[in-house]
Amino acid sequence: MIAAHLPVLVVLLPLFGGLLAALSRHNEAAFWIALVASIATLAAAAALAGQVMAGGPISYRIGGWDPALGIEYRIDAVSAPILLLVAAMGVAAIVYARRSVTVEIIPERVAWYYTMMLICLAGLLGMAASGDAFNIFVFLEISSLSTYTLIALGRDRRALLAAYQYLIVGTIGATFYVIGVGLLYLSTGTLNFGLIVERLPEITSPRALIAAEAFIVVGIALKLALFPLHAWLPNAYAYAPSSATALLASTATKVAVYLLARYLFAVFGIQRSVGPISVADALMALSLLAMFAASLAAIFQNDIKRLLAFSSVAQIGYITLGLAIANEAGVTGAFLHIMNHALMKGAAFMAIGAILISAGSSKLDELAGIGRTMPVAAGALTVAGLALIGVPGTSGFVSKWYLVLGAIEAGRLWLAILIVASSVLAVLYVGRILEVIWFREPAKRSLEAQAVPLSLLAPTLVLAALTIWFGLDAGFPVELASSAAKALLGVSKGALP
Amino acid sequence: MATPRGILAIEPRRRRVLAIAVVVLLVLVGVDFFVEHHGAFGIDGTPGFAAWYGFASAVFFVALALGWASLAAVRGGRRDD
Amino acid sequence: MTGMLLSGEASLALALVIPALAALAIIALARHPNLREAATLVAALALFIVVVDLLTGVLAGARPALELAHLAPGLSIALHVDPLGMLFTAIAATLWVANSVYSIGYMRGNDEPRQTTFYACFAIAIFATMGLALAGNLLTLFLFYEILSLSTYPLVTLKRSREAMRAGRIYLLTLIGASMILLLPAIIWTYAISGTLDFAPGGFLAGRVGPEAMAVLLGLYVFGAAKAAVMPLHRWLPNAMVAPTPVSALLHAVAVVKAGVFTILKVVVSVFGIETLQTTGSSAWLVYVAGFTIIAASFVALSADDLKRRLAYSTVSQLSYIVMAAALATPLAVIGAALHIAAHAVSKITLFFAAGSVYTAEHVTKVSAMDGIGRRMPWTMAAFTIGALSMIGLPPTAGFLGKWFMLGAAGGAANWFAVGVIIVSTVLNAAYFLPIIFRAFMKPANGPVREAPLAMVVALTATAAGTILLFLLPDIPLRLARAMVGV
Amino acid sequence: MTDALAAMSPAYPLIVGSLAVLLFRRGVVQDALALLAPLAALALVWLVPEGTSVPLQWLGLQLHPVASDWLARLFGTAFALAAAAGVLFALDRRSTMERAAALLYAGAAMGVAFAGDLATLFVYWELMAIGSTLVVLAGGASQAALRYALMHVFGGILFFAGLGIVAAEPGGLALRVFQAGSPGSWLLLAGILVNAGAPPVSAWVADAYPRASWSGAVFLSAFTTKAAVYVLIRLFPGEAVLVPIGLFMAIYALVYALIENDIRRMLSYSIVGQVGFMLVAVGIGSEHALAAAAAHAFVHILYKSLLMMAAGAILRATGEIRLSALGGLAKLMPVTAAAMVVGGFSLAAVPFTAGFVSKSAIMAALADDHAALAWFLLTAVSAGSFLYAGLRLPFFALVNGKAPDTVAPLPVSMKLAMLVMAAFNLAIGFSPALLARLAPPIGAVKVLSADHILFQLQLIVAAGICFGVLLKLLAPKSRITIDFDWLWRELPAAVLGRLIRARKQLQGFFEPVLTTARSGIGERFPVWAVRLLEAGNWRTGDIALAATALLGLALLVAAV
Repeated sequence: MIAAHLPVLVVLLPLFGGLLAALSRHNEAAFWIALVASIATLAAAAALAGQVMAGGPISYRIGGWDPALGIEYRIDAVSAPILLLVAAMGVAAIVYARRSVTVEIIPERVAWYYTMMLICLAGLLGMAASGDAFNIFVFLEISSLSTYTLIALGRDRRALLAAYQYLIVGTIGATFYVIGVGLLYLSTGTLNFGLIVERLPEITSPRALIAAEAFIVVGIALKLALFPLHAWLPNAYAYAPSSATALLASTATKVAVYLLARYLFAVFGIQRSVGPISVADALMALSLLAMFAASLAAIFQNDIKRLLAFSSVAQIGYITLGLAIANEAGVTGAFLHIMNHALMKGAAFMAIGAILISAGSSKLDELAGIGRTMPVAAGALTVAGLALIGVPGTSGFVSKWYLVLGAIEAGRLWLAILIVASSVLAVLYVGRILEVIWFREPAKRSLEAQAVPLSLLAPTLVLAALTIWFGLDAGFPVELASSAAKALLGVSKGALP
Repeated sequence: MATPRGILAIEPRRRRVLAIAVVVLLVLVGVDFFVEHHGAFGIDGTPGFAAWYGFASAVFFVALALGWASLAAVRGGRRDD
Repeated sequence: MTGMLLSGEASLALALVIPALAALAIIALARHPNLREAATLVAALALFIVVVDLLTGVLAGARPALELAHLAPGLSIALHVDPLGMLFTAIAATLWVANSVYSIGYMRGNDEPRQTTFYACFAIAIFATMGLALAGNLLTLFLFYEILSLSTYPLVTLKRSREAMRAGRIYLLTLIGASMILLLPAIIWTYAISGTLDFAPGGFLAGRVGPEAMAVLLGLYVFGAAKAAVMPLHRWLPNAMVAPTPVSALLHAVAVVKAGVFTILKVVVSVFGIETLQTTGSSAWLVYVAGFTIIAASFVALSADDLKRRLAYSTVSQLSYIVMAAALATPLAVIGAALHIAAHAVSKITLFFAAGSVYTAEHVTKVSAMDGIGRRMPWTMAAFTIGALSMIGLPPTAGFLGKWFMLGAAGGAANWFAVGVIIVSTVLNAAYFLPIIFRAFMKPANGPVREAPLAMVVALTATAAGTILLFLLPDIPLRLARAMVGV
Repeated sequence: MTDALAAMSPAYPLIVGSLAVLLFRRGVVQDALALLAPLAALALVWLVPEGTSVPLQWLGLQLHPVASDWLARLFGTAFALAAAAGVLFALDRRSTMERAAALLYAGAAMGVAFAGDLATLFVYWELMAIGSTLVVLAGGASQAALRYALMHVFGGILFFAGLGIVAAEPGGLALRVFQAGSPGSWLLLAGILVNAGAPPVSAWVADAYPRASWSGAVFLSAFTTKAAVYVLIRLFPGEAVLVPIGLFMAIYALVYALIENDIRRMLSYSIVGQVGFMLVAVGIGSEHALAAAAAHAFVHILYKSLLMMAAGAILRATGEIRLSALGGLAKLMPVTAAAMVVGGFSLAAVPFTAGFVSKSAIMAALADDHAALAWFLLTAVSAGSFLYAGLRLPFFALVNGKAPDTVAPLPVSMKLAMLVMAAFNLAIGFSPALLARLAPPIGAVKVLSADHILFQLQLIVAAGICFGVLLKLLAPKSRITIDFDWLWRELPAAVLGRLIRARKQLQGFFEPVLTTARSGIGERFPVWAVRLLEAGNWRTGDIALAATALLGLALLVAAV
């Protein structure tokens, strides 16, 4: 009974949880509501993933309406891993928030903060679960609005500015997206993905569709911080509360990437030429630029949160590069990296958050020798850093493996070398962090750092442990990613001529 | 008779020794005429061959050595000794 | 049947577990230096026993294997002993014992800071070396290769001085950078070509890729394994000389550079296959690159006044012997390469022990300041002499063994360039080692006889004796080397 | 018993003796051990049965550590005698290092003589290099010792390279006759020739030996070059290229010996010259010629040791070794003077000395082989040899000039050693059969025949007359003559200096360019690049602009 409604439950659970939390107005109660809601969501997502892996795509019609008229929720091999990931990261971020909010959020707003987290989760999950282009826009707005709030709740005054900037940029992105969807609707007369794909071959003049593609892709690119549209991200991540940063870094951009993959593979066709170059080539060029420029920028940062934020831009470059390679190994790599990067970056932001809470700074030069006083947090940061580099034994290695394999199978050895070359830049920025936190004589702040409560460290450690686990036994994520890749590549045959 | 100079200035004692040596050599060459030779190359079996060949060789090698020395000799020691 | 006490799988697991546990124990015993060092010694001895047991089995023909983790379809972390890996394992395990004894003398004698870090990271490095040597496939090898790079970084920077940190950065960036940019793509390329990464006797690339591509692939492997210090990726090694001597010994003899040449040799033997390389000629270019490195590094060593720097460039040169032999790709040559790994390990560790001993007792680091040191430290410098003779390749020292096979191979393959390189470099080796010895023994001493701490003297005497013993009784390494190429 | 003996190389007593000397550092015990070792070795030389010992497995090779035949015994006897006499001579020099090194050196040479395969031979060959280097080093001249060592490393690695290559050939490690044709055998030959003092490295002999101590040079003069001759007889008999090389060595050495001032340097050149004689004989390659070469090597060890002893005695007694600074020693040091004359005469092949016997055997072999050029040249060189060894050396050292007021007295042991060696020289001279017993094939040569003695006497007297006339020209002068060692002592330094200067110039040229480039990059690093790297500080408008631009671009491309 419940099982049949899982596709919608996975969105509704956090949504209602959020409402409840807002109503409770009590910090402690809000936390427990959020925790229960997020765990229930995770259970739902896991069940969905199990169903999809076992029995193929699930279609759910809201109110029983035909997809042509109503809204269809569609969970398939591509969206199931995203749901699972977002739900899982939601649990981790909420557990983490319990202690971090006491320091970072004004007490009166804590319940509100949990509400926003849940609603943001609902928006993100909705984007992944929905099979309706306009419905996705709605969820996009839900998640964006709650995200602005989450960022703005940071105590740093610059957080407000960052939230404002993100608000403007996000609105532009959403607007572009909705314009694109409108054009798509004009061409095909439907908003349902499945129907759009079905009707595409009938379209004789694709000009409107191409315009739709331009608007949609650029709109999503803004949300996923594709280079050079990434400039909002460093500030947002740097000044948001730690738990919000961890949540956003590991989910928001990932869902946007998922959306991009959906549109490019299923609707528009990634290998199609637009003018002199193919979409894939353009995406590849931007991805490479992101990998190198953002990594370079990361090297010169002094604030570890900003450093990690730039690193995120670069890592998103890997993911989009995997999509641009557009063969099975490449796309598998992209999806693997969506999941692996979420885990490692979540761990990294949680670890630096713990350090920030305890030592009062996230500045590199003030945290010399912090490894001595906070070995656990520094250890988690180290594991995450090694995964960012792609050291074997960490999950980052596995995703890089598939990306490089994809490049080589595509006959592009130079691309393989570029991929690994950019991870050497990661050696530089991770190396800087590691050198400072482990191999310098402790600075004043480091010596004064206080013990961190377990509830902060537990989710951090779980994510770090998963990063290593999936580095040594990647069977599960690889299975998820490769079925997602197969699904995407399978439908892309039906794309535009 | 002018006194010989330079390398030919021979003091009396050496002159006596030299004279004896010449006499001895002459005697040896003389005896050489009366022994049976087993020369392998013809000329080396002729009496007195060793005498003139030996003298010529000695002069030749002295000349060669002194000539080389005048070309390749340097005063003083070696840099890395 | 195989004469082993433990099952092969148990031995494999223990070879990894013992050093890992040792690292934990060392950290736990940080506040009790005597217990901490005892932990190191006990672990080293235990590992030695396990490895000897494993060796008995391997010599009897056993080839135990053990899968540690299944990464993804077709990719696994797995151990699988082969003769070459066994040889490296045995070298590293044996030298860990010697180095532990020596380290205790050195670290205490010089009152070095961060000794717990030292012993712990050393144990991790041994752990990585065991994994690398016993690796059953390229992925496992790469994994442990990287662990080795990372675990030795704290050792290189142990002094924490500006200079040490700089050296550490160069060290890490060169090793990780090269392995990421070149070695990893090479491995993935290999996987893409053949669909497998499991080492196989005779290699598995034959016929799957053209000669030119094979040459490129080999280049990626050779330069990717920057631990082998083939020029121009050799700068990290002399830079890393700022570290304390036991660390240098680890880098030069026990683990790090050996891991580099081991990787290259392993790839040549068990991935490409020497017959394949021989018939395609894909490794011919490498003979020239390695030959250049041999000669050029020798010239640098000749002009270096700093003793450890001279030794470092000597290592660069000696490593390229092994690479050159691998590039010759004949059974005789790779036997020579394998033997040279063993010979260089035991002799170079002797040289570094002696250098550290001189430093501990006299704080002398320059060759030009070593006048008469041999009269004051006769044991130390006698050991140094034996090590140096081995570097030159004179009998009765171990260095003779490898050169013997390499020369035979080079001549047999009519590769006169390689023969010439060996001849010239041997003379150069002598030219930069003999003056040290002559100076040490012939110049008048400026003080009384005063040896380094006993532990150090014991260790360096043992390795010097090993250098001669290896020459007299080369049977075990030779059998392993022969089994490696199946002759 | 015989089996046990068959495995005993005569090298072992010497090597054990060397170690024993190291262990027993003081006094009579060490002396006794040092003397006993070569005598034991001598006994073994004759006790070890002829033939090859049981093979030994090592490094996958079949080794024969001991093999004996008349040739090995001949060289073994010479080496043992030289070692014994050398130790006796050096008994008064209390240098454990030199003594141990000398015994090791002798033992290694002995090992070469009795090696039953190429690998064993090489091991002893290298051991010989180590031992001899230590002997040179014990004299205190570490630079010269270094050059010596490097030269031997060079020779050793050439030999080694050749060995490594020929070992893979069908013959394996067996001692066998090579033709210098394949690269392996060429390398082998080159390695042996380095030790023999052949051009272009001949100069190492005269560079190193005179730098040893007064006793060390005695050992040095005996082993290395003769061991090389031995190996050539074994491996390259009849190798034609040896004839010109040997002739060159004979003439080269004569030229330098005639103008040399340092007695021991002169004697060192003389070694090269005499080895040249042997090389010619080996190059001829008939059974007779090979035996003659071996016999000459034997005899050469006897008289060259004697001469080196005499020179050492002079050095020890006067502290001086330059002819130009010596004179009139005959009355002060009669034994030494006698030794020098006997040795010099033996070198110059004056009848009734050992040198006459062996050199006659060589000349006879050349004549038999109709090697006219070699015969005439070597006859001429013989005459020239008498000039320096029989006349110039004794005359300027012992007769001419002002004698020093006093000289340090020599210990009995030194005198005894010289007397013993002189006695050997004369004994063989009067009874050539003694030598023929060691080298059977030369037994056929009739040495003490009237025409032969007459021939040699004429040659010598004629040379003597030449010396008498040209006495002043041959007077010793303090100077050095450029030799082959210029190649490795001066040339590299010159080249290196030039290279360093060139590099500096190059740097001077490029430095400004590089500096400009560096600062240029720093200064002109494009503003947009900096802006990109600092994306975190973009204004919102910038991001919007970028997005719009991208969209515009996409639409533009699509519209086209």
